[in-house]
Amino acid sequence: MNARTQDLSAGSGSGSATTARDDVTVMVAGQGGDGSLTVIAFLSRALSQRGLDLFRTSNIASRIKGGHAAAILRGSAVRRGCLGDKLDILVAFDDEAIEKAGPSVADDGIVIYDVSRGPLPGGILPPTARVIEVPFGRLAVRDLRRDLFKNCFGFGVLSRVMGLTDDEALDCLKHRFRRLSEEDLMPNIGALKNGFAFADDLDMTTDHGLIELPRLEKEDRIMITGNEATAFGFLAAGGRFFAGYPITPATDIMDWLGKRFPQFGGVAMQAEDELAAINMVIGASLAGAKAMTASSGPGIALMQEGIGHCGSAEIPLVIVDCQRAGPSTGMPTKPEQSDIGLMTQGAPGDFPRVVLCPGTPEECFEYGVLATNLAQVAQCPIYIALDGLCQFTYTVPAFDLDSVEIDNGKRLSDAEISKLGEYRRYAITEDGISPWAIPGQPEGMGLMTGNERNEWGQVSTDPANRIAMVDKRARKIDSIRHRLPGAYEWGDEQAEVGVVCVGMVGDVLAEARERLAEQGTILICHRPRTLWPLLDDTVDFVKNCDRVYVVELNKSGQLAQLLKSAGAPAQKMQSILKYDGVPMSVAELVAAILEKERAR
Amino acid sequence: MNARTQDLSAGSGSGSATTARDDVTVMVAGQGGDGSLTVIAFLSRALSQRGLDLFRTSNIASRIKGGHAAAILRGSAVRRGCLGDKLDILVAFDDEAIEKAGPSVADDGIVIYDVSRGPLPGGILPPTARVIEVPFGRLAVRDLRRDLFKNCFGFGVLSRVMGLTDDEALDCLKHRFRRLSEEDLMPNIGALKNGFAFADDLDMTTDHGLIELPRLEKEDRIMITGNEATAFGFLAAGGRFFAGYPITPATDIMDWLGKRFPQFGGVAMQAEDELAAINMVIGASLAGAKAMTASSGPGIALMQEGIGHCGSAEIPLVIVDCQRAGPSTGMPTKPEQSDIGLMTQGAPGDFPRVVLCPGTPEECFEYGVLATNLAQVAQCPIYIALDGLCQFTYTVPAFDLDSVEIDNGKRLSDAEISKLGEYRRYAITEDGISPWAIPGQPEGMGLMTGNERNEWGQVSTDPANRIAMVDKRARKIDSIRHRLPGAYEWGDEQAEVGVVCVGMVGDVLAEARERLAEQGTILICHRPRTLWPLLDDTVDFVKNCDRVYVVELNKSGQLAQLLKSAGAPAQKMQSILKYDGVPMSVAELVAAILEKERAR
Amino acid sequence: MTTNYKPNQPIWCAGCGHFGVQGALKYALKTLDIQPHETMILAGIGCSGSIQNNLGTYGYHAMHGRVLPTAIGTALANPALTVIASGGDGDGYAIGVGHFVHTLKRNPSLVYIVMNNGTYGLTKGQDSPTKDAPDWAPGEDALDAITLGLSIGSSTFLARGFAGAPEQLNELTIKALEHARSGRGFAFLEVLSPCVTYNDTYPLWEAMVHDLDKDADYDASDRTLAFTTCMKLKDDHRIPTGVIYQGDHPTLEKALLEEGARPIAQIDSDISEHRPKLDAILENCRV
Amino acid sequence: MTTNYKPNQPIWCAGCGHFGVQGALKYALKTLDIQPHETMILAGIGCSGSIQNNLGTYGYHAMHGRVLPTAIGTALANPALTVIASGGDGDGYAIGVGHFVHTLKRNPSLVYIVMNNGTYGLTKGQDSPTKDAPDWAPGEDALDAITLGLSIGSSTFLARGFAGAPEQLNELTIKALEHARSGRGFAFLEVLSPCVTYNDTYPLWEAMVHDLDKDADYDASDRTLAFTTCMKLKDDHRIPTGVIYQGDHPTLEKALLEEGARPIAQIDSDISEHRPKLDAILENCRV
Ligand SMILES: Cc1ncc(C[n+]2csc(CCOP(=O)(O)OP(=O)(O)O)c2C)c(N)n1
Ligand SMILES: Cc1ncc(C[n+]2csc(CCOP(=O)(O)OP(=O)(O)O)c2C)c(N)n1
Ligand code: SF4
Ligand code: SF4
Ligand SMILES: [Mg+2]
Ligand SMILES: [Mg+2]
Repeated sequence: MNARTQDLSAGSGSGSATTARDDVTVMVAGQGGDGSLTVIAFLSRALSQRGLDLFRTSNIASRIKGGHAAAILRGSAVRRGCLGDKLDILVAFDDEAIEKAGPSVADDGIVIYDVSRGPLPGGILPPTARVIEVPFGRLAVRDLRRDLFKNCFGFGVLSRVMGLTDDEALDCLKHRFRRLSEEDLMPNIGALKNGFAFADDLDMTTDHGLIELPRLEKEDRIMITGNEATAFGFLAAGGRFFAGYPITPATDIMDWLGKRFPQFGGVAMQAEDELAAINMVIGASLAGAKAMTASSGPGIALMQEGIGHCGSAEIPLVIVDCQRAGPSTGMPTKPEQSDIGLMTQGAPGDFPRVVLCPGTPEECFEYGVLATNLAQVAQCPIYIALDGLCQFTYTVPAFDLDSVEIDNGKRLSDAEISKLGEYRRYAITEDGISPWAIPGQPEGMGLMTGNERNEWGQVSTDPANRIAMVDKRARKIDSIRHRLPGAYEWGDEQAEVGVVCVGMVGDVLAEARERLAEQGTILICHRPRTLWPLLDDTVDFVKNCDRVYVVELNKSGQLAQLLKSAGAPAQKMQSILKYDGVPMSVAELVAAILEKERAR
Repeated sequence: MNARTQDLSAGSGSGSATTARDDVTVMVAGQGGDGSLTVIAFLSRALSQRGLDLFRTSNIASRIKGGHAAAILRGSAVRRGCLGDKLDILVAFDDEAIEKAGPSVADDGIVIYDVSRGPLPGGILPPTARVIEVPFGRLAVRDLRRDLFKNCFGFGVLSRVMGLTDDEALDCLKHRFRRLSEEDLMPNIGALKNGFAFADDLDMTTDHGLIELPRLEKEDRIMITGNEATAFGFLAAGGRFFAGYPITPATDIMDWLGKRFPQFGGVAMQAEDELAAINMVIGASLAGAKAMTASSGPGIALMQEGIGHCGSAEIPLVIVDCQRAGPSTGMPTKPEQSDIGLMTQGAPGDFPRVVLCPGTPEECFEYGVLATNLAQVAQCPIYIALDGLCQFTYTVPAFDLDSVEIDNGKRLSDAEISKLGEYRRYAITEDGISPWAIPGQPEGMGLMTGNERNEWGQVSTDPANRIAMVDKRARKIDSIRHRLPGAYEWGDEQAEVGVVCVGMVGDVLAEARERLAEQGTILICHRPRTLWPLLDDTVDFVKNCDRVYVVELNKSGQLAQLLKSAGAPAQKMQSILKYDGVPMSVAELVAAILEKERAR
Repeated sequence: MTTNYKPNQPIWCAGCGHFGVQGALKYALKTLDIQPHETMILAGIGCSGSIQNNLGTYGYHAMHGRVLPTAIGTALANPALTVIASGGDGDGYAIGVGHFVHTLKRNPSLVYIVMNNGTYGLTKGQDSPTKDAPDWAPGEDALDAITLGLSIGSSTFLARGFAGAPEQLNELTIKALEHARSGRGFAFLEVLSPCVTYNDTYPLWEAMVHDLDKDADYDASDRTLAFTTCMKLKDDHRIPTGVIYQGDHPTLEKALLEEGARPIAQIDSDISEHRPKLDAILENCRV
Repeated sequence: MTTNYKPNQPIWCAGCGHFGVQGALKYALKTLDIQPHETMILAGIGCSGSIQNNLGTYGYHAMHGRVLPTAIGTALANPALTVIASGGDGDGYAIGVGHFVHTLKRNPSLVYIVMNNGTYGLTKGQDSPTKDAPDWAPGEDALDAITLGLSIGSSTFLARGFAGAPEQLNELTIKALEHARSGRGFAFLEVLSPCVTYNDTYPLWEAMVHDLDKDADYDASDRTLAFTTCMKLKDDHRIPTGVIYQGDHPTLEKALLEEGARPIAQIDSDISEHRPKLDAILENCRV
């Protein structure tokens, strides 16, 4: 075997002794076909079985096929919704992986490098990192006839490095390949075992890995992305119609529903464009189906006319905006939080709308349900604002399906209609919401339009009617205000310093707060979960703090602007902004807050 | 003659004595074909020749043809950009006109009613108004064989009522019909003279009208709408390409340019939709032509993707938004100021943009020029926000064409390019603006894209490059900030009470301020003329006042939100809102301010 | 007995062709005994886009150019409805033509009536795509929506009527409704519907129409013949009317909906039947 | 001597049909000796939408589906340029098909190359409008852009090539460029350009293509024959390639631009020549 371990028993202090870790970040990277994602999937199973909480993200380069692909997994005893600052372990299938990810390896990190394609590039890794060089590819071809098996081989080595038992490692393969035939499974297991043997030679036995992970109580958990959780919520709330048009990173939602709808009688349409998509959704919705669309920046822009129209014509609508780095086509695979202005202010005229903004998969699910209900209840557009969280994968407690309640609002039954005496589609009511019949219901005939209209739906420009109708529509928001999710707040109530953020930044802030607390900087944290209407709790929060940092992933401070426009005092707020397409790290946020605090 | 004058010598005090007026509001109303607009056009000429300033608006009902049409003209010694509170004179061609406009007639108003179609409806006009009943229609048919001539007949009576000389009246006809043959002109003049004769019988001779208008010095004036003035500015600044799609009230701009472009070599395209329109404009602009589009709510919504794209790809673009009552199709013929959020925040992502907001035709012209220049200079989208002013007609001092300066920004000549050594389309510069070659120029080849890109225009997601590019684009706004029009401010600098408004509300506020001052309520008024970026002078204005009323034509207080988001203290501001589609009147605004002041 | 909105009086100019379309639609709905509550009329924006207010059915005023995707959404949500999309030539052939192509391609069982007047009536008379040699580009040929329809392989019903030929129009409207209601697919009916105010083509079209239904040699099931005939008539400055093409092709709803299933428009508040399926999805997410 | 961007290396998967298109375009530009600085390549968004970066010309990356109106704007602003619009089938036939119809109708003198691979390559393999029996509605027929083009009376050049037949493709690209550059109008060239990753149709198409240029009986100036031939070949599961139709029709630029006038793209900073005209406009506004 021409493997070589470098610094294996040297390096930063503890030699080859096993380090106990309850928080580990692992990256596997290589070319598109190298199986990096599969290795990370194996590892996800293993760490999850150990009771660790997981957070996973992948990084697929813009090259269309092939090109560089990396997957990163963090496992931790405490739930974390972001990556660690540095890579504790890097499995690199080629030199490009070292070049790209090398600088992120921790000083005491471990690098498993496939030398099959060439030697380890020098000068990139921290000198104190431990490097294990293994010719995965070559060995897989030699022993198993296919380069393909190198992922199992690699996982064999990796599992030993991480102190997993052989049974644990085997279980991961079997779980992942549970739909494979015994015959197809065998060579994979062979490769894994070759990996074990290789590790044995390096003296990494099961009870002598380089890392020791805890075994924790395991609650009932699932692993899911923000997109999937949102789609799931919609489905659970009775969502049965979806129309969309492919766009990164929203397409997942169409795919997810497309696969699951048939057994529910639901319809997922791939439209010819976003204009068709939103109008198909409108057509289905006004006919009575619970309907949703999803898109990202350019597509959401194209949908603005339709969204405003729903606000006017009082048509239920759920729109998911999977925000990505703009403006325009921008950087389609990179997350950002820069459609806040668009969602809250886009489309001409004044109309009622809601923008929900989840920060965890549980909230995605919950707001998927809530948005579906609110759309029916308030008969207006309800946005769900997602960011990078739409593509991140998390372990979370299994969703509580028992908690799902369905609210059809003021939908009328046939019997109710026939008792009305008179049916007016846009009847002016105290709560602004008009009882509603759907086409097909006897005696429920009405007119729907985006023009200003009287109670019957007949076009009218009468000034008094106009005022009554605008006010009616505006009242809807007051009627549902009590159902809108308030902010999630945590930290020290006595703190002078407040921090506000939304979405995917929440989990970063959670960890940053802990670290800052250790260093003596005490924070109170506030994550609004309804962006429109912005609720009083957020304005009050700013008022009650001595100073507030508003952390967001965009250039212009759109969240801060929103807060100010709702009445939060401008002089108390300072922005911390990031807009390079890379999620904010805990270390960055800690540094940014400390810098601001020091500059006072 | 079966005419009858009612209360002609009775009424409010002064009997049939002539009242001197230096401010008069006249409405002419009837069915579509009745010629109301023509009568108002005659009158415009007459009053303008007297040196009065004019303001004109028309009210065309939603009925497609026929239906009710009214035109209103205000003539005043002091320039006024809005109507008087009440109608001093109403010329009504039918009972519908009385029903609709009757309640607006002043107590001492004069009503000229065509009884040909039926008797005067009772109980609508103020009892003290003077009514002159004339069977215009019947007499026109009897004497001149055509109902058509009733407008000239009516104008004959009207001119006597208003104390115009016969020569003045005749001049109006001749000016208006200057392209008619002598033969065609004759019956019109006949009708006019019949009108005079009819007035003679009522003892309304030239020097014995009911109203006496002043004769004032007349400066060099033109009569123009906001739309026309904007288009004119664009043309004067070298604008040569326009693409649009018909939509009320923006179509005028396409028409105006379509008629005048041919002699300038310019091209006005009617596109198949707004998406095509904005992209045609983009295509022309990136090729080097100065290009503009115009639309209203629904169309501006459809253009959002393109507008954001120009912000990203750094393409010059002028967009006129003729705001109308929304949301959605709303009330297409009614003005509103409710796209402020859309223009300042629409489209995904962060990008540099400017929103100019004129309040007079002079400013429309000036900003038409400025927007065309700024688009070239900053290579980004420049909005011109219009409201009802786009369709109002005003007399204003003739535009000063000598003052038009053309700025092509950093457009490179062939010679400059060949001296560069290296041409990078998106070269990072201190002011954020990259020197620019157009296709066709030798050695100027470059790549343009809405994706994030490096200096050469090659797609890049490199984080450092991203930051550099976002910052570069943002710097453009700082580079042109000094060229953005500050607010127009007037009133008493010592006043505690400030009032902020934009666009067409400005002239209403001007008059309201005068009236309030007479009553002892002293105001300082502030009309921002750049909405994005909102300039410091506006924030400072709010800070410096004790309290500020923000007056706007929408439901949600979009202007107030904008002020707050820029840092104006929320607690100082109160909104005065109107959103019924009817322009705010001076009396309404006076009452609203007084009410707020009393409620303190 | 619950009362509903009183159907509007048409707001069209006297003599507008759109009256003819409304008359035919009323006649056809009555003849086929289609109940107002089972009928959903969707219309675009334009003078034509007010027809949905006048017939006492369910009515919806779509965004300009978007009536077809909207109608598809409605038809899929509730296939029991008689879905009638309608609008002007500006609406359907300018801003909406992309959806027209894709709707022909999808072949959903609904009716689409375009009131073609060669102009944008509501916005006061700009030339539309069916205007020959329009102001804005005198070289342009008028768009022929029927030949366009013929070029799309999945189209199943393409017909043209004339507001000046009410009996034929009645018949064609009935045939279009029958085509869609019997689940054969997308029934497209263009009506030459002159705008007396901005583009009065009554005399012109009166002289140009050529009724293919009356031509015994004509076979409307032959797509190629249809195309050839349209081209020939065009060369002769004639406009073909009648059922120009009728054929069969799988429909959208057959591909997407389970036959006989409860329409998704009828929300089931009782979700218990779905619970096991939701549980299974959750199970699949467990790690 | 000023240097410019270094043309990009294509980012396509090995074997992607788009290489073929790029090769043909390069060949044709060279053969016709068209200078890079006189050439403007506009592309849509998709894998196809990166071709403009690779040839050293002026290049623009349009919004998804909007390359044609953009190209029209460019061509009118500067008719001296060789304007080449390009993009994928998703870009051109799904979101962009309305513009395609209207561009055929307007007949501007520019080239449009669609790389048809039956899929959305860049977004990872969803079915496109040219996919027969797509996932999302198995009943749907593939869109045939050439027959669609034939149905528009003002179309003047409709051709189809195949990335697997490079010589024919070279020829067709040259012909398309010549058509547009000689001011005959809109030259539409669809290229069958398989996506080896998501929809590898090389063998399928290899077997189906039928080169009409080689058919001596075929007359590409006969629109009706072209349509009939396309239909017949379709029935035989064949795909026609070659110049399928070429004819003459007034062009957009002829209608809108004065011949020989200075392109409006070349701003004249000296406005003095326009001053009298502006004064006259002002005069007309005086009351
Ligand atoms: C997005 C959008 N753009 C433009 C308009 C303005 N608009 C209203 S109706 C209409 C066209 C009407 O023409 P057509 O569809 O032919 O109907 P007709 O009035 O001739 O019956 C237009 C352009 C609009 N309502 N929405
Ligand atoms: C408005 C908008 N919607 C969706 C997208 C996402 N998108 C990018 S490329 C593409 C389709 C690519 O397919 P095609 O045009 O056939 O090109 P190919 O990749 O197959 O060459 C889509 C839908 C987008 N960029 N913009
Ligand atoms: S304007 Fe034309 S289309 Fe509109 S109602 Fe009148 S005649 Fe009909
Ligand atoms: S994904 Fe398909 S279309 Fe895109 S580059 Fe690869 S082979 Fe070509
Ligand atoms: Mg029309
Ligand atoms: Mg494709």
